[in-house]
Amino acid sequence: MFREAASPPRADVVLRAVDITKWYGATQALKGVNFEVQRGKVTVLFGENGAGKSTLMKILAGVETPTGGHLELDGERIELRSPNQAVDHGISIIHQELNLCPNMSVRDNIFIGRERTGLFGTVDYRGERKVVQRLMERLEEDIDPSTLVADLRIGQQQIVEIARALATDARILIMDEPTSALSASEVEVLFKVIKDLTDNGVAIVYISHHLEEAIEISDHAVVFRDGELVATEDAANIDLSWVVGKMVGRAAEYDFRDAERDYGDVALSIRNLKVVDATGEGRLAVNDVSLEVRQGEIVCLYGLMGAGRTELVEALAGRGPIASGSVKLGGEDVAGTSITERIERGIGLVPEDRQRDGLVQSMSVGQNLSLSSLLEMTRSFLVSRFISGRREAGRIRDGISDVRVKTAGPGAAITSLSGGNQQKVVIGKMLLTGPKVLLLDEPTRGIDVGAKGEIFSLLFREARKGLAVLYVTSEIGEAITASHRIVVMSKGRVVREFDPRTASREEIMAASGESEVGIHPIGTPSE
Amino acid sequence: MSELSQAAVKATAPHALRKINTRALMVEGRALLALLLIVVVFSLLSPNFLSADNLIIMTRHVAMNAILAIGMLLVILNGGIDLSVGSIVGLSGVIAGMLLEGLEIKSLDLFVYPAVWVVIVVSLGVGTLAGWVNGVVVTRLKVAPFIATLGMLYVARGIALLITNGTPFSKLRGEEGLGNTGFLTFLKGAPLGLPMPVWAMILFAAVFAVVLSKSPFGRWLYATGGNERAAELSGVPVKKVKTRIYVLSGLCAAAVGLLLTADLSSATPAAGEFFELNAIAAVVIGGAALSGGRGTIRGTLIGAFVIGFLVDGLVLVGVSQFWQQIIKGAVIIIAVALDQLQQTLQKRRSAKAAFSPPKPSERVPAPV
Amino acid sequence: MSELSQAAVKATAPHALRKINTRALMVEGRALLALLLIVVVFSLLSPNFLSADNLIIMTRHVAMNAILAIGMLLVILNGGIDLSVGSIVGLSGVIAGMLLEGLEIKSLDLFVYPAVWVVIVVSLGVGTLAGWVNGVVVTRLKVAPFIATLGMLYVARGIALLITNGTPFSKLRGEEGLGNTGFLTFLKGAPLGLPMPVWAMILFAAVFAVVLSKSPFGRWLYATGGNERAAELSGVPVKKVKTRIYVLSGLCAAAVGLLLTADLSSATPAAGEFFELNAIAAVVIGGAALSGGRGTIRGTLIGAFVIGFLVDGLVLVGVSQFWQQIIKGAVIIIAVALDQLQQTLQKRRSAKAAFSPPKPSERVPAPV
Amino acid sequence: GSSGSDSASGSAASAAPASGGGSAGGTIAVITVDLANSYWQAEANTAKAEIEKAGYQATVNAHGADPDKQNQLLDTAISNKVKAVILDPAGADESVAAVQKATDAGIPVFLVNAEISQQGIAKSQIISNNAQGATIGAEAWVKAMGGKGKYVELFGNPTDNNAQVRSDGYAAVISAYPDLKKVGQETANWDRAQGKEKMEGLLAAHPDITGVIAGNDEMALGAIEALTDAKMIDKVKVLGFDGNADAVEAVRSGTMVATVLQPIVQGTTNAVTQAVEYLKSGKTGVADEKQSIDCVLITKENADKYTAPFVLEK
Ligand SMILES: Nc1ncnc2c1ncn2[C@@H]1O[C@H](COP(=O)(O)OP(=O)(O)OP(=O)(O)O)[C@@H](O)[C@H]1O
Ligand SMILES: Nc1ncnc2c1ncn2[C@@H]1O[C@H](COP(=O)(O)OP(=O)(O)OP(=O)(O)O)[C@@H](O)[C@H]1O
Ligand SMILES: [Mg+2]
Ligand SMILES: [Mg+2]
Repeated sequence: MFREAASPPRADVVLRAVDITKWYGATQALKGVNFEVQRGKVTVLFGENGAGKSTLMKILAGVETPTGGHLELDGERIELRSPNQAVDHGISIIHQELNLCPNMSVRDNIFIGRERTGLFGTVDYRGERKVVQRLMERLEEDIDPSTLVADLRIGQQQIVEIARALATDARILIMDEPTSALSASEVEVLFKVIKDLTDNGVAIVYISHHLEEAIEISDHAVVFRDGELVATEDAANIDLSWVVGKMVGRAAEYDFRDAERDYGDVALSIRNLKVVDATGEGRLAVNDVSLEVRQGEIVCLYGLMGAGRTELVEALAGRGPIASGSVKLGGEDVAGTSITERIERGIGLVPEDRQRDGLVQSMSVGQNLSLSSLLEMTRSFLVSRFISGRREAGRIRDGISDVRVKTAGPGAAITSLSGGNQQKVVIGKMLLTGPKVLLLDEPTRGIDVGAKGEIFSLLFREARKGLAVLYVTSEIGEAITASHRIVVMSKGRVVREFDPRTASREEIMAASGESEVGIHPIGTPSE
Repeated sequence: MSELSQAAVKATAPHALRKINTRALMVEGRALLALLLIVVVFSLLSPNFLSADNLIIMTRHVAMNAILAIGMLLVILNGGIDLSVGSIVGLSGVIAGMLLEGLEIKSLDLFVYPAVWVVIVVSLGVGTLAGWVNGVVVTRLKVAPFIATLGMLYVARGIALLITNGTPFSKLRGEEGLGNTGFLTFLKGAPLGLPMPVWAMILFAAVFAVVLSKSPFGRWLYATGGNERAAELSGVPVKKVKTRIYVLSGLCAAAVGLLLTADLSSATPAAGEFFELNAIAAVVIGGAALSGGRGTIRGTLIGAFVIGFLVDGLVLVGVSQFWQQIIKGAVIIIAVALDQLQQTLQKRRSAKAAFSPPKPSERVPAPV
Repeated sequence: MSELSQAAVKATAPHALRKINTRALMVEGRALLALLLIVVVFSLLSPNFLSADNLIIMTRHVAMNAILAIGMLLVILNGGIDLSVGSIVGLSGVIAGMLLEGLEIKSLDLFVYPAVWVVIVVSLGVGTLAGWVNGVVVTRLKVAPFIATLGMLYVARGIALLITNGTPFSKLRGEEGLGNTGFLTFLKGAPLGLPMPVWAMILFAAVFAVVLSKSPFGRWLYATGGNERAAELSGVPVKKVKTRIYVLSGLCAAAVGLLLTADLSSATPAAGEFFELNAIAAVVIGGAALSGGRGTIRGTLIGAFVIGFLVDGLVLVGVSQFWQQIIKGAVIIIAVALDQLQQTLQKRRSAKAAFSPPKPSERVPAPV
Repeated sequence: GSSGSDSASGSAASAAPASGGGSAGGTIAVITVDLANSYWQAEANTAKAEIEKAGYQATVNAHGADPDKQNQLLDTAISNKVKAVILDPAGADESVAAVQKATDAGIPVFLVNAEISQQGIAKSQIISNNAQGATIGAEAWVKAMGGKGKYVELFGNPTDNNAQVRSDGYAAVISAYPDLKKVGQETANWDRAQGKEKMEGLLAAHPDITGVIAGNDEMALGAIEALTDAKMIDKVKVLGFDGNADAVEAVRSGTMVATVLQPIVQGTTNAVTQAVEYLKSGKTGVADEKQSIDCVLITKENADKYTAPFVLEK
């Protein structure tokens, strides 16, 4: 229908996808998509969760094979049966979900399957190591090539993914949300890298739900909706509202700062909290943090990667051991209580890494939703309590509609959902426990603007009912537009607090210890 | 597909129901298929195979393995494994034997003859205790289940041998005078023509089927098996669940120990050697994933029947001892391999189906 | 800790070096600790324990298990397990015995007496073939390794029994006239005073240590064990790697089969029963994770020595058979549990360190 | 002496059914211990041959000394409505219930090689006299030892009562010689590999021993391997039990002082004969249920009379 996508081949088109359709069982992920990648240009894909972006990228990278349609490289028809074939054609990809071997070093991860061999076909570790060091310099990260990936923060792991893709010297480089765990300064570096790649004629395909960021880097914008390519436009004539409009089909609510109102009494109070670093190098990941969150207040915890926000919220949830300090929940100390007890008392965490800590992949959407609040769905029968099918089904249905999960039904496998929808399920799970204090670590990571809107309006709605929210974010725009108070952490300490209505991006970033970053503030619709 | 989701299904849209039942069938279908095949083949080869008596006898043989397999299923659902069940069978049996023959208390030099119910409770207790130790070693000392239970395999067997000093206890009748009779008569009885082990199997199966599909504990078990970290953050008492399943597995083993002892009218320390292998095989043939999170009681029972009927059938038709082993091995592999085959076929079919326009029920709701 | 990153160490900054070595030590340290403990205790209990002769004998006992354990390590690194090694030991031994006693070709009714090297090659080949079947069943039929190799455990044993029809082959000397002598003299020899099995162990250990730490294959193996999907997406030929490790494990088992046959001067079909358990125990005591991706040859060797020295030591000091089992079980658990203990201590220490006044690096930037 | 008369009666009896054979028909189940062991191989093969000679079919199975498996095999035999069962029981106490069950089901059970702890259930129990065997074995060994020296014992599977019986039999004789000192004992579970490994351990602990008594030939052969490797074989006198082919070979070559032949072939033959007789006439034709057959000593002198596995010509 949108023929402009399949315009006659131009010289600078390297890769073209023609009439691609993809079925997963009964769900159609792609409905006849025509898509072009141009030499030396950055093509950015926009689209809600589940729009089909990753699916198309997987097809371009030979990970998935299309149900219909074909690919053309330099005008010639090609068949991609495996990732290796794609790499041989000069196509490489950074996957949306991390794909690393935690048991191996950074260097090993970067060269797995593409070993540089020396004499007698033995691996040339020195050579590889040099390459990695160069890559890390290029990405301005000081990660030692021989550190185990398991010891890296999720952000650093994403850097490794990027380095791996760069190591292949691809002509076409696909980046599916490469920055979801990166903070502004690293994004800045990445963009520099992308710039000189494109100058060398490399074609980039870029996907991100950080819209300003994406718009800034784009040469062409392509918008997906429900498996169809609904618009292509040159970067020159697009802006945030255009993108959002095309993606969602309506102007998405994007500013949640609500009228001044006085909050309830203190729901969560933290005093001189110290948490020891997981790596066991005797560092304090959280160093003497004191903080109060009141009922109905939404506090945003902003900071750079490694600021210790994850450790903080995990310690509050009962995951990490608290070294010292006190945590009071509605006046009573939660010291020494288990995660389970804390959830019962009304404090729960939506974790940073949904695949590892959020979802039970072997279970259905419904079962994931109800997992934390099973006990409220039981009826006592004879000796013990059993799950009431009706009650559970009811709660699940509410949960699904509350957080607007896009799914075939409560019985559907959780793995069949797109990243964003999976995240909504994790949040829904916690909300079903009826928390007094809700902790969220990067809750909008990998979530589209529409869903972001839904999630935040959800949080604000709950807040008005008295829920206290403390959430971690690395996205400055989000911090400003979706919080009552911004707490900036750096190197494990709370360094400053801001009122989002008065504070400016620059102030906040500076406080977080970020070097003056060059993302020229494309105003959010509100500005 | 788990019992769970079946429970969940009852509450979900009908199309989801259909979808999931086919899944359930996919997993257990092959086991059923194997079972049917075995029954057909052997009843053709031997007229006696399907005789009522023989069916009851074979079912009694199946029962013991089935009970072990049920306990094993719990452990495997959690992603663990329990190699010690065989030894626990031996140990609890020996304990029962020792108590029935009378306990000598040196210091007071008198003999104590506990009542039968005491004997049963105590030996069940011992098995449970051994299971608990497994659980603690796994959860607290963080030892891999395979190793923890491998250790227990040696320890429990060693203790059984120490107690008996190698020679079995055989005076299990008890004496009227001492009021400890009835152990054999009770456990060897056959109410309504079904031998005790069969009743025990039915009981265990029924109870645990309900526990797995209806109780929070069951759901937690599937969750920990699926993704332990996530389950923990969701407030599932992971450690408690883990410990409990080993305790339950120990209990099942102890029960089998008692039944076996009664069956042999003698408690030998060697009883139950290598039972664990058959139990594990039954669970996996029944469609459980050793990685955890997937498996059902029903499937496990079918698996147990597949193995039991196969072994007895081979003897019945007079296959040579050596071939029996080869065939058993082959069947175990094939029964599980069928799974893979089926799933590939399944995929193909659904892929084809996909080309027909999606039914309304399946169209994804438009974004709000 | 992977050999890889150890290899890496040599090339990294000193601080990284320290870091990684501590890890390596953490994993293998406890095994070493256990070994030292065993040596000390037994040499105190028996003067003969540390005698040169006894050390050599014990090392020969260790060697067989060590070779199996090396093959097992490969499989475990991949996250699999191989229960069939014991049966393959028996099978390859029997093949060798059969060939040495002479192959009767009915049709031509003549006897063929293959040369010794042929015998060795063929029986190694058979073991390797069995391993290959394991690999194919696991990779192509997607059967869980535990089940696939459990099946092979029965099948291989059954075949061995069929071939021998139960009675061992004992005329392994061969005859000058037939030119098939030397099997025993070669495999029972002790060049430089070290028995053949020990040499074999050294050879296998050396070769595979290099393969694991220096070859792409080694890295692929650790990768597939660590995160199979990631490895596949990075273009690692996952299936090929998987198949190959089972082949290699089969090869190791076959080698042990030959050594054992020579050792007993007779090939019995029952040879090698339950060897798999000791092999697995050795690997895990050596610090490998059954979940895959973690483990080293060095650790595995230490693990094998722990078990071997323990068993022989208990015999040497004359501990009762029953206690031997109990102690063996306990040691397996404890040796692995020490790991956990160490890590907790590690954490404690670092926690303490954390409260020492912050280093400059941690000082807070002055608020802007 | 006694062994001679026994084997005579045995051979006489075994001639009988051949004539009356064929008339009968039906299956007789043979349940032995372990077909991977030449001793029980001989037992099974003899039984099969004799049964078929008498005109019945035979099914052969092994319970591997596992009473539960034995139980199941007997159950299946019952389902199969076999005419009779020739059983080498898995343990004296553990087997009572199983035999009882078969008998209740109207299937006569004839025990060979080992006994069960109750009489009046099986039709006949034909046992090789382990105690007597141990005695003659020990006597020969003591003579070879010259009545003095240190020795060790390899003990069979402790859950098998024959292990104790033989050990006691040895002890009874040896106790009369104060200069014979037992310095060690290890369990090697009837197994050759374990026999060797344990022997090597014992050698390390007691390098000065001059004798080894083993509960069976497999363990003895393992010990001989160990001694040969240790170059001590000509200093140490080894005693075996069972009389399997390898052991007799060792006796011929002088590495084993003596082994005790269990007349398993003859015992099995008698069992089948009595079974066939019972099926015909309802009587075994033998006075008492428990019949013990004496074992025969095999030394260098009579070793070459050993013509077939477990058969010693007179
Ligand atoms: N393996 C799979 N099995 C079944 N359905 C799938 C699978 N992968 C994706 N889908 C479906 O295909 C559609 C597109 O998924 P895709 O991951 O491409 O969306 P996306 O645009 O990448 O979303 P996000 O922005 O959250 O990453 C979704 O509806 C999803 O449910
Ligand atoms: N998985 C991990 N392994 C080791 N150390 C870790 C890990 N995660 C975090 N840390 C340590 O804790 C500190 C803070 O971690 P983390 O980066 O998660 O905090 P954060 O502020 O949440 O950053 P992010 O934005 O990535 O979540 C880091 O300095 C890092 O050294
Ligand atoms: Mg995506
Ligand atoms: Mg974080």
